[in-house]
Amino acid sequence: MATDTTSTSLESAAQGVSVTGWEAFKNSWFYKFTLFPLGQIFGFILGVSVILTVLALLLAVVFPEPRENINLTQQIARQLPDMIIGGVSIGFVYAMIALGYTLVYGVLKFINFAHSEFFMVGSVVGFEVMQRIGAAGEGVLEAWNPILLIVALVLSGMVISGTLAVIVERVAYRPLRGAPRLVPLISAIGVSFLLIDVVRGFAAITRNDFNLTYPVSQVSFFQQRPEITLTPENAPLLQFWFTAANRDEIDIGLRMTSLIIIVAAILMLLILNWFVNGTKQGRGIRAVSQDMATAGLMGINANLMISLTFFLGGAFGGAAGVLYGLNVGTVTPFVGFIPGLTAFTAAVLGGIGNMTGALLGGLALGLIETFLNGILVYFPAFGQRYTPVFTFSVLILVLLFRPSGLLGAKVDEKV
Amino acid sequence: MTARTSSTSNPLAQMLGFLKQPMVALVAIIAYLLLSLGLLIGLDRGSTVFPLLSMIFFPPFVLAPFLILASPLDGKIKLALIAIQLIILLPLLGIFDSTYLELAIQICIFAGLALGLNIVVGFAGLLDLGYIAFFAVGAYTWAMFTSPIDTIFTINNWTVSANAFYGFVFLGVFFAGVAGILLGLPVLRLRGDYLAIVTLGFGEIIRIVANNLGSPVNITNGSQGLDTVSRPSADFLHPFVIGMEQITGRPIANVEPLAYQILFYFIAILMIVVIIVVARNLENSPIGRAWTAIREDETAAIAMGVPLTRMKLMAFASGAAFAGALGVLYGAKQTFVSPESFSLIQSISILAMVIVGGLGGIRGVLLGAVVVTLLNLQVLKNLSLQINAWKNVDAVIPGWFIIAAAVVVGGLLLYWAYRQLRAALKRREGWFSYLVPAVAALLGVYIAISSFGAQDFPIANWPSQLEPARYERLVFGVLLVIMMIFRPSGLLPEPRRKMELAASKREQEQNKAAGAGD
Amino acid sequence: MANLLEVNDLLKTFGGLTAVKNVSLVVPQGSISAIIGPNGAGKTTFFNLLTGIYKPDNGSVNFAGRSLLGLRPDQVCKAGMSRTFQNIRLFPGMSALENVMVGMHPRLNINMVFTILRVGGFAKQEVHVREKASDLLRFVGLGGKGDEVARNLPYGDQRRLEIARALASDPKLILLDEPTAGMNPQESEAAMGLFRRIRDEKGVTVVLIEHDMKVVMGISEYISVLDYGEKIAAGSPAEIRANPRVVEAYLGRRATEEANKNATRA
Amino acid sequence: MQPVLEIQGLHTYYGHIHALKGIDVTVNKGEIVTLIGSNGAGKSTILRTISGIAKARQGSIRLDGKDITNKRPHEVTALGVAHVPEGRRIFPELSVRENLEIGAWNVNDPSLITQRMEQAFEFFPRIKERLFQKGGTLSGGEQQMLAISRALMSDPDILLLDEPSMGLAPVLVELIFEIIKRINAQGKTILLVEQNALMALEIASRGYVLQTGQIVLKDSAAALMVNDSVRKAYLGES
Repeated sequence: MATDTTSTSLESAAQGVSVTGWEAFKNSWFYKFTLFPLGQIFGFILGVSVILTVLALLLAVVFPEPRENINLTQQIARQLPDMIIGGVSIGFVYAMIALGYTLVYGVLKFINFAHSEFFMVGSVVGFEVMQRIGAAGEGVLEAWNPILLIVALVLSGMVISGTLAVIVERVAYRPLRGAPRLVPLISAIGVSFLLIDVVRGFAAITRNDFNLTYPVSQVSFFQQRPEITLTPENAPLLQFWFTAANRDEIDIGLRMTSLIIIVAAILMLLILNWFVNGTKQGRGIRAVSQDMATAGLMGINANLMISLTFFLGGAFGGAAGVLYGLNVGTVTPFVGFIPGLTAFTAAVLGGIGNMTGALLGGLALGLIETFLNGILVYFPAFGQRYTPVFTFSVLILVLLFRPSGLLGAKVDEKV
Repeated sequence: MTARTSSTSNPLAQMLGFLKQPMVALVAIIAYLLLSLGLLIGLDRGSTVFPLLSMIFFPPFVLAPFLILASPLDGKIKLALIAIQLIILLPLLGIFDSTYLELAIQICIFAGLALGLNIVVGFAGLLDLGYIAFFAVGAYTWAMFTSPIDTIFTINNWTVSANAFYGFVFLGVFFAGVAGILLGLPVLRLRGDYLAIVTLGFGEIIRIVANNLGSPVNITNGSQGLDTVSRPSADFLHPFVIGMEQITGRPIANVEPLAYQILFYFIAILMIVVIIVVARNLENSPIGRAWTAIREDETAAIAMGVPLTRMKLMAFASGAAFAGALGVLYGAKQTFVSPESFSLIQSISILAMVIVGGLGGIRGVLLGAVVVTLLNLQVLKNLSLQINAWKNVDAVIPGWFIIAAAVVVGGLLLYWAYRQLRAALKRREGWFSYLVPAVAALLGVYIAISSFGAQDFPIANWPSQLEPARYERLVFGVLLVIMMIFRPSGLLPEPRRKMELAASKREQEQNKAAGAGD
Repeated sequence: MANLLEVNDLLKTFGGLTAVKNVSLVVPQGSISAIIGPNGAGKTTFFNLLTGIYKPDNGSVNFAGRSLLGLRPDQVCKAGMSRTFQNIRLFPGMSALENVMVGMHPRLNINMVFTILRVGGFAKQEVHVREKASDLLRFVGLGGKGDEVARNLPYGDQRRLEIARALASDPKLILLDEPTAGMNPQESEAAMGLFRRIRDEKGVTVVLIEHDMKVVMGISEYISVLDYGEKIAAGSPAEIRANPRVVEAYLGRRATEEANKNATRA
Repeated sequence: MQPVLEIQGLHTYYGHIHALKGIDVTVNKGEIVTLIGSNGAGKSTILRTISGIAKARQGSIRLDGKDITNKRPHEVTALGVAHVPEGRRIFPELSVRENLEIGAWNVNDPSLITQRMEQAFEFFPRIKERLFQKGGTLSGGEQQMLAISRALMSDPDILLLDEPSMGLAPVLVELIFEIIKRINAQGKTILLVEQNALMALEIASRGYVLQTGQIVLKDSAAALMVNDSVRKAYLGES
């Protein structure tokens, strides 16, 4: 960090006191870019999980037996670990996509409707790369170091989606800069439609099919399912849980792909946070997002910063696509729409333009979704097919009561 | 452009000047109408290239009203000419080939939808991406009450007779209007892009709900949709159709469907006329001015005493009401209603019509509706048909033709891109936008030459996945992007919008300079 | 003179920042008053609170015998309080005439059926709207410029058009937010004349926010001074000039001297 | 005297509006030159064209003899022009320190950045007290101070000031002008656009009077101050 050397002298100069102890720790690189964001992530997960569990249990109080022989409290208690892990992993996917919306919105103040397609392209690229590696011969995929394989897939998804995002910005958005807000939004809708069909055409020519199934089954690493079994012996404090679930032990099964998403996403989020808040380029992005013209007067090449922002957003979308593809197995050129919409909802929920908000929104929506999926099964009148309706209602409710999202600053328009 | 304005010695300009004389114009238009009609009637329906020719000859005929409107004729004569074309010539053509009538009905329905969306987006500036939902409300209103499928309506005998159709048009207006208000109420506080995404979500919700209301109580029959929806009686038209058969001397195989088509065509035309009148009356009124004010500066508008919520709800409700009426018509015409027909792509295609024609202007929106509907329902479809027709006769594209076509098309594109690129480089901005088509052109030529080479290409090898009809998304996408970049005010811009966008071009220049585009 | 507007203990905070702090003031019917104070002192926020754009946290606003609290901006406008903006906010794409016509909205019959079917005096109303809008344009000195698009008007004309638009709703009180900002001394002089005519000919009470001391001292009968959201002084121009707290917080030594010089000369 | 900035025959358009109609302005080293004129006369446009926000159709702008016409804003800044825009334009969500660091975008030596910050604090001690606050929380006067400090961070050859007194209380205007004078006294060349013609002419050495995109008068500041038409039109005397 170039500016870190200046910081201590200035801070002490400004405050007239020597910086020691907690204050110094708070300003340290380790705290600002590792400990604090990690704490934030775990805090969000914990907070949202607790709130949702309480809501679910309240529902169980109202409908103790939604279907015959189904005790809702018991079911919730049994499914809880699965719901949380599943929710967190999909939540990270949403958060990563949401970051793309938020970054671009922060800089250009428009919703990049085509962003969901960068995610889609990422997922297709991940498939292509994995397929091609696997096509080299039987056992080739298995022979790769799984971590290296994941890194290779994610990186290829990031590079291609990021580059695509930069090209899209230059071709379809830059000429429209400063036009009325509807203009770039409509252009983005056009780009979105165009990308879907281009990828579909590509898949149709090369594979004559556009259901693209990741060859995950060829890699035994991805099939692993680490399990932890909680029993009254190893977890005596959780007795209430065993009672609620009416079980002697609880298995916490972890799908390897979920674990991959969680680890990869946390790493990438830390890097992004450091980049935006801790580097000169990141400061440039923030300056451009606040006042583009003035940033230019300060010597910042605003276009470069915008391209950089699009690259970051696209790359994160692409990475999310690859991870998502590994997790769900099959992707199509249409795969971007629902996660894209959900991630957009997440961005808005958290407060669009606010990176922490995107993270919170993504995790919250992921968890809400898995909780709904887990519980709505027992309500035949609704069922899981209404999950999108509910998640979307969440967005509308939030916007009604907090038009700028959970963490968005409440801004009264300057008149 | 320059040729027309700069020199009168230019032969083209001279001819245009000649055509400006009203009498000449009148004769020319009548000749044009008769010629384009004659070409269409005269087509050989058995020919291999019929889809292609039909695709080429039909648009000039349907677009004639816009030509008439642009002519230097007196207003009343214009109206009379358009009326003759729409009320006499087009049905006449329909008797020869009912697919044209079907197309015309579709165009009318979409034109009506586009006009309705234009009230919301064009007049009031509220981008609604879930507009098709109101169309669905209208269609389901009629379908649920008349389909014999075992829904809650049939079981409880809530069904109505086919002749309730005309009443249901108003009921559709009412229900869709109410739906518009219901949608409007929670989202009206949102601005611009937020509104767009939330309306999109609402549209999806309506579709998901319709898709799932098949159980536990069957209301919409879920994803299977409602079939055998009633149609209002067209019996009174049978004598007319039979009469036409005798006059034209063309045997008509099936009187009943044609009578229905004629009926629906006239209902659709009537609806369009009503919608145009209503839209115009709204535009030129305090309500229309309030909408413009809201669009241009919401805060100032409310401070000047314009009640935002009420005015926005009015926009939503009136836009939705149009869609409701058309939905009832659509349900009756198709006799089948399913959630499939009301997807996001439909909302986007209607938006594309409004944008392509020119946001805010009624004539422009109509033009946009005609162009986009033709593109979608005729051009793409006929290209697919044409490919299949060629497949059936084992046609082969000669290798030299592929190369020549690639070189010519690629070359033209390259030349255009080169010229734009040079100008853009001089301005030091926007060059990248032209680099991409240039590279694409080179790549296309390269692929064509390398993969087809001197070989002939049997059309039978054309992959069915690549049928043009499947790529409507691509077409809409390209259309929207190109329109936004090169002509954001549309083909027939409304004067005020033109100024607005021209001015924004200026701000754009400043902003771009600030961010310094390259 | 009766008080047209009475504001008591008006409070507004944004986050931790108190923008307007327990401000009370009265505006007598038929007066011209000014609110002055440094930038960020809460003057515009005060206007926004009066017109319903912001909701006050505490306090009361009584206008022409009724409370304005809780009313939306359009309802405030209908109640007879109209305004202009610090940064001109015309409807840029509409003609000057149309801008004024929009201003008449709260006094019109807005009815869907009436509009679509064009029945029951719709045409008559349109004619009336047009005539009255032209009259107002003439009143502010924009006669003959009705068809020009607002954004193409010169800066000074835009300011005057905003005033015409605000007058269109037949207000009892008009709030002018820095109406002479960016004008040269000659233009300011003319604007002062217009403000007087608004009061004298239209009978509209005027309240303005202004930085130009020449305008403030030259035209207003009452001046209130805001600083950091608080009212630190109120009174006649002479009283304000003599108030040491105002001089220190806002006017500065030199400006006061000049103002005194001008005052003695005039 | 050697000219730092030479503008010759400058024409600038906004869309179809001909905003500058052939402007010639020279600023010599160490001078304060002021541009006065009514709103819309094109004063700000001159500054905006110099720094590349507005594009010149015709004419040339030279900085220390190098042509900088129609370069992009960040390139112009890199060449030694610092523009304090109208309305201050502080980055509201960045801290005061980050604002200053952004001002030193093209400076890569951390010790140099510190050194320049200290210099700025000498002019504006208030800024130092606010170092870790967000820019948006500063008062109008403080923001103006920050805007000037930020511009000084690039150690420019010429400082373009656009309406530094705008919207400030009279008492603060005096302070800001005082400091502008001091900055100039330390050797910075300044081109000042000001609505408050009286104050501008008091600190400037020379002035140009603009009217609808043209220069109608140029002279030493002292001469302009006693010029009858200037007094009538811009100093508000009758």
